[in-house]
Amino acid sequence: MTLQTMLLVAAALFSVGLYGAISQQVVVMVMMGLELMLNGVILAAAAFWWFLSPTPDGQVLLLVVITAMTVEMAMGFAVATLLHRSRQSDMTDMATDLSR
Amino acid sequence: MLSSIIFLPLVAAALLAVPRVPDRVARWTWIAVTAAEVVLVGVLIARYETPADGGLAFEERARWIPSVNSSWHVGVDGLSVPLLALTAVVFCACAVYGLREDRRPRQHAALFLALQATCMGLFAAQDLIVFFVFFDLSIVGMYAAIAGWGHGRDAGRSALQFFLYTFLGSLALLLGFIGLYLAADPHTFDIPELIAAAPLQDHPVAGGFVLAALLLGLAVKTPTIPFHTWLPPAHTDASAIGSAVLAAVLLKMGTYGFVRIAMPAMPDAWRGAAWVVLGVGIASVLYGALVALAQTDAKRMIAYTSINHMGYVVLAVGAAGLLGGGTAARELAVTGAVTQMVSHGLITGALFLLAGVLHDRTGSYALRDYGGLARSAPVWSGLFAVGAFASLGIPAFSGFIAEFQVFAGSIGTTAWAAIALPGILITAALFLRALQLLVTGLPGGRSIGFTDVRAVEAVPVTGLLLLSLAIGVLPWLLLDLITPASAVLVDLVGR
Amino acid sequence: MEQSPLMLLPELCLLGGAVVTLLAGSFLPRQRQWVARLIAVAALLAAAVSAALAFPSHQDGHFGGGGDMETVFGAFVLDTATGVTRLVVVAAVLLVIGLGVDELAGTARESETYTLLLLGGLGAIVLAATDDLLVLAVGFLLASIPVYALVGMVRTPGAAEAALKTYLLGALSGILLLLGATVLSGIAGGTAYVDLAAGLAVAPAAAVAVGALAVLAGLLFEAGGVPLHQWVPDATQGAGTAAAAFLTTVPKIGALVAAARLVDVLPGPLPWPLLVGLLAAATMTLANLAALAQTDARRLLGWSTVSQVGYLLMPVAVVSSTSAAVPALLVYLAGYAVTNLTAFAVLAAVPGARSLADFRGLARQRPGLAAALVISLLSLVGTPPTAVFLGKLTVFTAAWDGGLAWLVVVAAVNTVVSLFYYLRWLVEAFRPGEPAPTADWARGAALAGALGVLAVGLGAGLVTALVGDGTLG
Amino acid sequence: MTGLLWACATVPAVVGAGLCVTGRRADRVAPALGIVTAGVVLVLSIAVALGRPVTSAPFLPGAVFGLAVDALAAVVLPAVAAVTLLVLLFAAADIAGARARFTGLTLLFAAAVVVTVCATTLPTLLFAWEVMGATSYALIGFRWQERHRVGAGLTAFLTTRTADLGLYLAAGAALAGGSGLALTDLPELPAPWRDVAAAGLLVAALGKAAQLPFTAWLSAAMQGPSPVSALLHSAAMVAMGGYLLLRVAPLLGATSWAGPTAAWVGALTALLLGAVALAQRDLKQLLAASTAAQLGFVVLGAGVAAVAGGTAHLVAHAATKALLFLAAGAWLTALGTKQLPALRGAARRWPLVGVCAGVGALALAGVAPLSLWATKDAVLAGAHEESLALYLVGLAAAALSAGYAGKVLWLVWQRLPADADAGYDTEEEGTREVRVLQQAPLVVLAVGAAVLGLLALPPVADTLRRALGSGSTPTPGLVELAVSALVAVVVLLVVRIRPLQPLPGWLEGWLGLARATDVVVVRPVLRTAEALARFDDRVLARAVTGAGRGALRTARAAARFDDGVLDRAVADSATAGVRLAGATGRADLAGPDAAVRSLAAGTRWLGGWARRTQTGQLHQYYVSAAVVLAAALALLLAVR
Amino acid sequence: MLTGIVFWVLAVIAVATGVAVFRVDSMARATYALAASFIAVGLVLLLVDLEFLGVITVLMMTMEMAVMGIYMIMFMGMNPALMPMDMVHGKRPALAVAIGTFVVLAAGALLIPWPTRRGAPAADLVTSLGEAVMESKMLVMMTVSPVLFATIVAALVLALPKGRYDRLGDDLRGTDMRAGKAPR
Repeated sequence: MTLQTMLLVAAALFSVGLYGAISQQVVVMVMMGLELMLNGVILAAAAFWWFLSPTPDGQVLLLVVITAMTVEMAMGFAVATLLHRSRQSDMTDMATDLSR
Repeated sequence: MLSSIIFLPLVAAALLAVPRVPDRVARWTWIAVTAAEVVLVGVLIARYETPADGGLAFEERARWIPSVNSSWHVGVDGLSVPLLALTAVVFCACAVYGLREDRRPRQHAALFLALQATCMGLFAAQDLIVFFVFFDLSIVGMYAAIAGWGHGRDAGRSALQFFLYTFLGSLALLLGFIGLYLAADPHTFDIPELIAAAPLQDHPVAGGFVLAALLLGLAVKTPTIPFHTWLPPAHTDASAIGSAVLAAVLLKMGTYGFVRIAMPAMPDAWRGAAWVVLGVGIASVLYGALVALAQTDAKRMIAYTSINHMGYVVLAVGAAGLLGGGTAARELAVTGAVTQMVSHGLITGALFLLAGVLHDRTGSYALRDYGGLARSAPVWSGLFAVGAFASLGIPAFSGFIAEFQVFAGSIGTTAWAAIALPGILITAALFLRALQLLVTGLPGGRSIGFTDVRAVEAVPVTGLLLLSLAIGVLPWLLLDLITPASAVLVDLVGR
Repeated sequence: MEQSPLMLLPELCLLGGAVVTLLAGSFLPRQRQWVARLIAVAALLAAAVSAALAFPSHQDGHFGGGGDMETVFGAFVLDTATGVTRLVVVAAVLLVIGLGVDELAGTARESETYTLLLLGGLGAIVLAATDDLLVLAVGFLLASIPVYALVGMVRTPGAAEAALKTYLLGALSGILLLLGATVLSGIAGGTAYVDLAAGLAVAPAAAVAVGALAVLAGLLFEAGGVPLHQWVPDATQGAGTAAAAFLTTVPKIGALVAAARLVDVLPGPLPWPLLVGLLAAATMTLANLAALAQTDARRLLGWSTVSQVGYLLMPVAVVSSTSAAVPALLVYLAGYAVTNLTAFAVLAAVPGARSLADFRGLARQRPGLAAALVISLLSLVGTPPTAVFLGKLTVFTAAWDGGLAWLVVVAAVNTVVSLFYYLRWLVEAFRPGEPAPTADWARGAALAGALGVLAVGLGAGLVTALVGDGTLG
Repeated sequence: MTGLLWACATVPAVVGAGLCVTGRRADRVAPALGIVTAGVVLVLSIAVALGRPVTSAPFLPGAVFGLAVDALAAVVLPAVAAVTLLVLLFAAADIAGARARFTGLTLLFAAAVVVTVCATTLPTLLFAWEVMGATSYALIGFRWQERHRVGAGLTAFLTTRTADLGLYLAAGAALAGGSGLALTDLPELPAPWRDVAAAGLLVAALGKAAQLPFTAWLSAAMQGPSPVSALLHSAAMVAMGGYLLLRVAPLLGATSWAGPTAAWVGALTALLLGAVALAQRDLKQLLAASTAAQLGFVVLGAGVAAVAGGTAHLVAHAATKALLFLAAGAWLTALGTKQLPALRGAARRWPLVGVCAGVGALALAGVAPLSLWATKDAVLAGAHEESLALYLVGLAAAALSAGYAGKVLWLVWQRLPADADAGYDTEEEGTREVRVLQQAPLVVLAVGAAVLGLLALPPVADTLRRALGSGSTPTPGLVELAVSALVAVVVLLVVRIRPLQPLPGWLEGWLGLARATDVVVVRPVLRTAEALARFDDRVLARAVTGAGRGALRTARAAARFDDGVLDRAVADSATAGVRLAGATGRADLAGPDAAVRSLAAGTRWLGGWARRTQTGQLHQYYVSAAVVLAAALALLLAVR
Repeated sequence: MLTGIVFWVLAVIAVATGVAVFRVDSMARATYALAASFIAVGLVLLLVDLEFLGVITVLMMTMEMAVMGIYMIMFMGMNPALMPMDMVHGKRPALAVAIGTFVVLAAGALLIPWPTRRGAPAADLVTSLGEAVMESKMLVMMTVSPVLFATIVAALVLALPKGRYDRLGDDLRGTDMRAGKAPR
């Protein structure tokens, strides 16, 4: 277990999440992709903390990341609900009235 | 004194714009304010004494944006006083002519008063930002004048083209100003300080770019070829007053910028670019004249002659940057350039007002629609003939004084300037041709039943032409103002 | 380092105001929510007063101010930039409320709207004032979450879509920002900018590039710059007028100042000025072109906002190479805020108008409103003597001074392009047409805003003195 | 005395301008006012000719408005004033309508001539010079109802103005050389500038004097009323060309080439235009060609520095030619024609007119002892001194003048044919009467034409030469005088005995000069002007549009590229290429007419490209963000 | 050694389940897979002595996935077991971007010469975290509180179709609007 390997895994998680965020149509699935990306960020943050600078700052950062994840997901659910109610759809593709 | 001259029309414009005063009151207020401006400028000239060693008279300075060393700095010298006077006179003439404007007269008066304030401000500005503010505001005002009171089918489009083109020019100018500001140490937008410092004197590349930006901006406004294409449609579609103001005053902003900013503040770069300027001037003279010769529309023709006439100015200021000739010749060229600005303002203003009469009566500017106007409208014909001859540079009118000085000075500096000489000839040809088509022969086409000029039309035109005559016969009245300033300018360029 | 919470009095006013407004709103009948509005306005006024009192007496144009910079809790800088941001944000929120009264009064969620406006403003101030990556990340959330809600507030399908896009782009940007913060703090050994400045200089450049770019991307979302700008026109079009006015103004103030602070500490060998300059150029160009053919006034203003962000990124690009950059940024921000809000106030004053053609007859019917429109649009173009002209002047100067003369040329050309669509709107307003009903409060806000635009432009000396006297001279 | 000089210039100017402005309302008083003014001018001019004042007023920086009466001016000024007065007298009876305008313009013209004669600086000279041109335009086109007359004025004005450009050039050269703008300083100019100045003045003078190759305008100018021709094309305007050369003869002499050039141009003009005159069938055309030819002698005189002779010839010719033009005018008014065949025997209808015209013709022919005989020989003596060829050409030209003078003389004094009336009224309705007021000036002029030769004969000639400072110039010997008188008489008799065969058409058509000018100058200029105007409308004015279109093409390509990155790169760029070509083709096909539309379309397209990035598809936003950020990263790492 | 093996196992699990999120054919399974991925990462955190944060991660994510499941069933009326899962678009660009991102990030991870470790972890990590939160990084937590407040307000505003006036009447007196009794 080295910094490089941990970062590699984090990068993999991040990229998989990005793939999901881009390829998925359902809002909730896009959110899952985003969560997976954050997962990777958490792992990377842990790796940096442990291998580079094990200061309390790094721990607070992790805390912030987790908070952000929670908050963003809460908003995500709210927005998805709003979309569902107003457009009877949960697909990002269906909501393209506003363009150009 | 100067500030009140600048702000009087602005205040009057605001007073006319906000409350709903009756149209009659608005019209006469307009005339009264412009007349007051003429009086004020007259007093200014009467009290003007050529300041010692290139200084300014009636200088006023107030804090404005101290953090960028920009201040409300106004003042006049021999280069700006004639243009201030021209502005006052032309706007006064337009106010009288505007008595007949019946489309939203109140707003019309307010707009032109505001426009007058911007022109006055520009010619008095001694700070680049103040200069730029007025430069841009004049564009906005003129845009409104063309779009709102133009009479062409495409007035909106012409106005937009005018706005876009000149706005692009103004931005180029702004870039140049910023360049000057940054180059000066300490940074400043103050024109006299910049002139004293002459920044970029030792930076040929940077100086070249900054001057290029200035030249572009001023060339669009002047306009010189190939940046002139906004001018003909703007004139064709503007009202008579709009055209008169545009040609008589607004075009001068470009050439005034040369002598006020570009030449004295960047002498080194100016000398480097002098050949280019000279070439553009020659090309404008010949090109403008030739294209004007081919026009079939009276107003477009006059518009193109503006390109030709402003080309003389460009030619002269270009020649002033060539150190080859003697100082006397270059001074004469610069004096001629400033004289030409005034002269062109008076004469072309009159011609555009006269062209406005054509449109007012019949709605057509086409030369071939007329003929024999000398019979149906003898006064109009006489005025137009005088205007045409004045414009083609016949002696006893200001145009001759200007052109003689421009050519004698320029050729005295470089023989290449003689290439532009045929410009005089072609201008003569085109004006005589127009005269022949419009005035002579038997009345036909739209000439039949053509009502001759009314007093409100004849008085301003006559006034402008009489001033041109006065300058033509007693040129020293004007030249005594200009000559010391042009000597200073040539001195500065020669640094 | 001081720890006195009193130093954060303006922020506390906003937070407290938000809480009290919400609480009050919960107990107020629908038609008496104006009490909540009054509370919010009182909180804003209190914040304004305290911000003005706390305005730093010594002028420091450049971030860092030579080491004597005042910070609270080690992460909240009390310098001129913060002071100006506070004032501008508070004033902007006040104007938003003013222009939104007609639209919001008596709606079901009026008091919540005020709460969210206050919170969003607070977020913008935190973003702008902080010099710590962690606070930056949290501030990002605080600035963006109210925006999602404000966009979706009107519950139309369009609003829902706009909220969705705003949210999804915001979430991605938040993740990027967190990723960047992780990388930067990891390699620099701390999250405070002082640590970054020290640590990044010796850190591997590639890591610095990835980290800083990610943080910057997050801020670009908040500001509405390429490549994360797409939500701005959608949200502007879909949201209510007051919300649109808010989201095109307030978050940008915070994000751009934050971006400037960040770019200021990024180490030298990487071409940050070039990159930010390119992004600025791309932002303004894309937005101006996209705005050309818009017929919907809101969407047009949305794109216009993006283009203005392009200009605003210019001083950010040169923040570390010239002391003129920060004052320029602040001047532009102040001018832009009042101008943009004035334009939105005109929109709000003609509630029925959506397309540009709907503004026909405005000049005839409401000359004052038309004048406000003229002033605001000409100001957006950058015509003197208006507020944005002053901004453009200083920004162009700063960018040139910082070595990005090409960017100045690009910006100038863009300004000309922008003239097309602004003028199109103006022309419509001056054509004869059917009179449309207008709203009184918004009209008042528009007139006040127009006066503000002129005041900022003409009172340039005062404004520039506020943002840093002498730093440009 | 200086006041008188100023008055001499300003009185006619003010009165003339006043009459012009007042217009028809002053028609009644105009002739009398004009005559009085001209009389005043004559008195004043004699006074200043005696007093020789020198004066100046501030004008331009570095150049005053200088007037002075020197010996040369003292001779020419009264002559011009006198002719003006006589012409106005004649016109009072001759000109029917718009008398105020006519009188006013004439007085203005006279004022300009006075200033020209007295000018001491280049700006002053040019000032008056151009006013002469302008008033001549107005006078030639006096009957503006007929467009061809105005057109003739235009031709005259433009041709002379073309030559006038030389004065601008000379002024520039004077400044460049640093001598100042005074005429007397010009010979001191340093080398290249002295030549430029000389060339400029030479061209200007040749243009006004209707010398080759500028002669054609004089033919056109015959469209003007006869009094105008009498004044402008004999005594004043055309003569001023010769006068200028006489005045700047020192400058011509200071260069190695200018004098000979002037001399040869003068001699050749005298010769060729003499032949042209001989070929004319129109009396006024004949007189016009003769004018150019006679001015050729003046120019020749100036070229060979025979200033005294030139001056004398100038003055004598003024009287003679004014006389003939007025006579032609009297017949034209009375008979309605100026065609020579129709004028057969005209002299017999009004004997006084006939006698006067006869004196004029004989003088023109160079018959001794009439004026032109002696003055011409004074010039030819100078030419002989210069070169024999020049002299012989001059002598041949003199023979030709005797030829055409004889042609007129014999024709008008033939018996009145029975069907004379058939030839009348070709130009206008004749009045069939010649008034006293028309005849009186003829008598005065005839006397002048007879006796002014004294100026070139001792003892007056010596005085004149001394006064003009050219005392050393050769005087004609008795042989020369006799030879020329003999040639004149012989030619007169030859013409009497063997009337001329019709001469080649190119001679009658003034050497085809007008056509040549038209083909070589006017049409190309007009073509160029039209081409440039088209260029301006179609190319320059649309450059903005074009730039927009170009940008849009780039943008479209960029847009395609953008899509291509997202999806099928290759296929789409191929499509893009095809569409690009199509768009280009369409744009070109649409051509200039569609330019305005294409500006709008170009704007739309550009905007369309930008908006195409705004697909509304969130995943594409994500992708584009990722792509841009990757590019940014690459940039950061690459440009270090 | 043991740590290494555990790490690798967890890493493979985390990534594999992460991939599975988008490969499984129902949304419910995707949820489980995501939760598994998070748990694996949370366990990795334990490996680097971050017990507190690791546990928090595991707990939070488990809860969140539960919320997500409930959300899908209750609010959106989906049957998680039966939901078909082929809602993708533009797979290829997505794949390209994802692979590109991975290559860039992985290359960075492997090739960048990371600096050496500075300092050592505090003896009591939780205490040091608490001290940091309450002292040097106090502003972070101070800001988090308005964030949470804003989130609550914002989420409720968006998610609830009816405000209090819809439920309680315009004067908030609880008048039942549907009963037709208009408030006075």
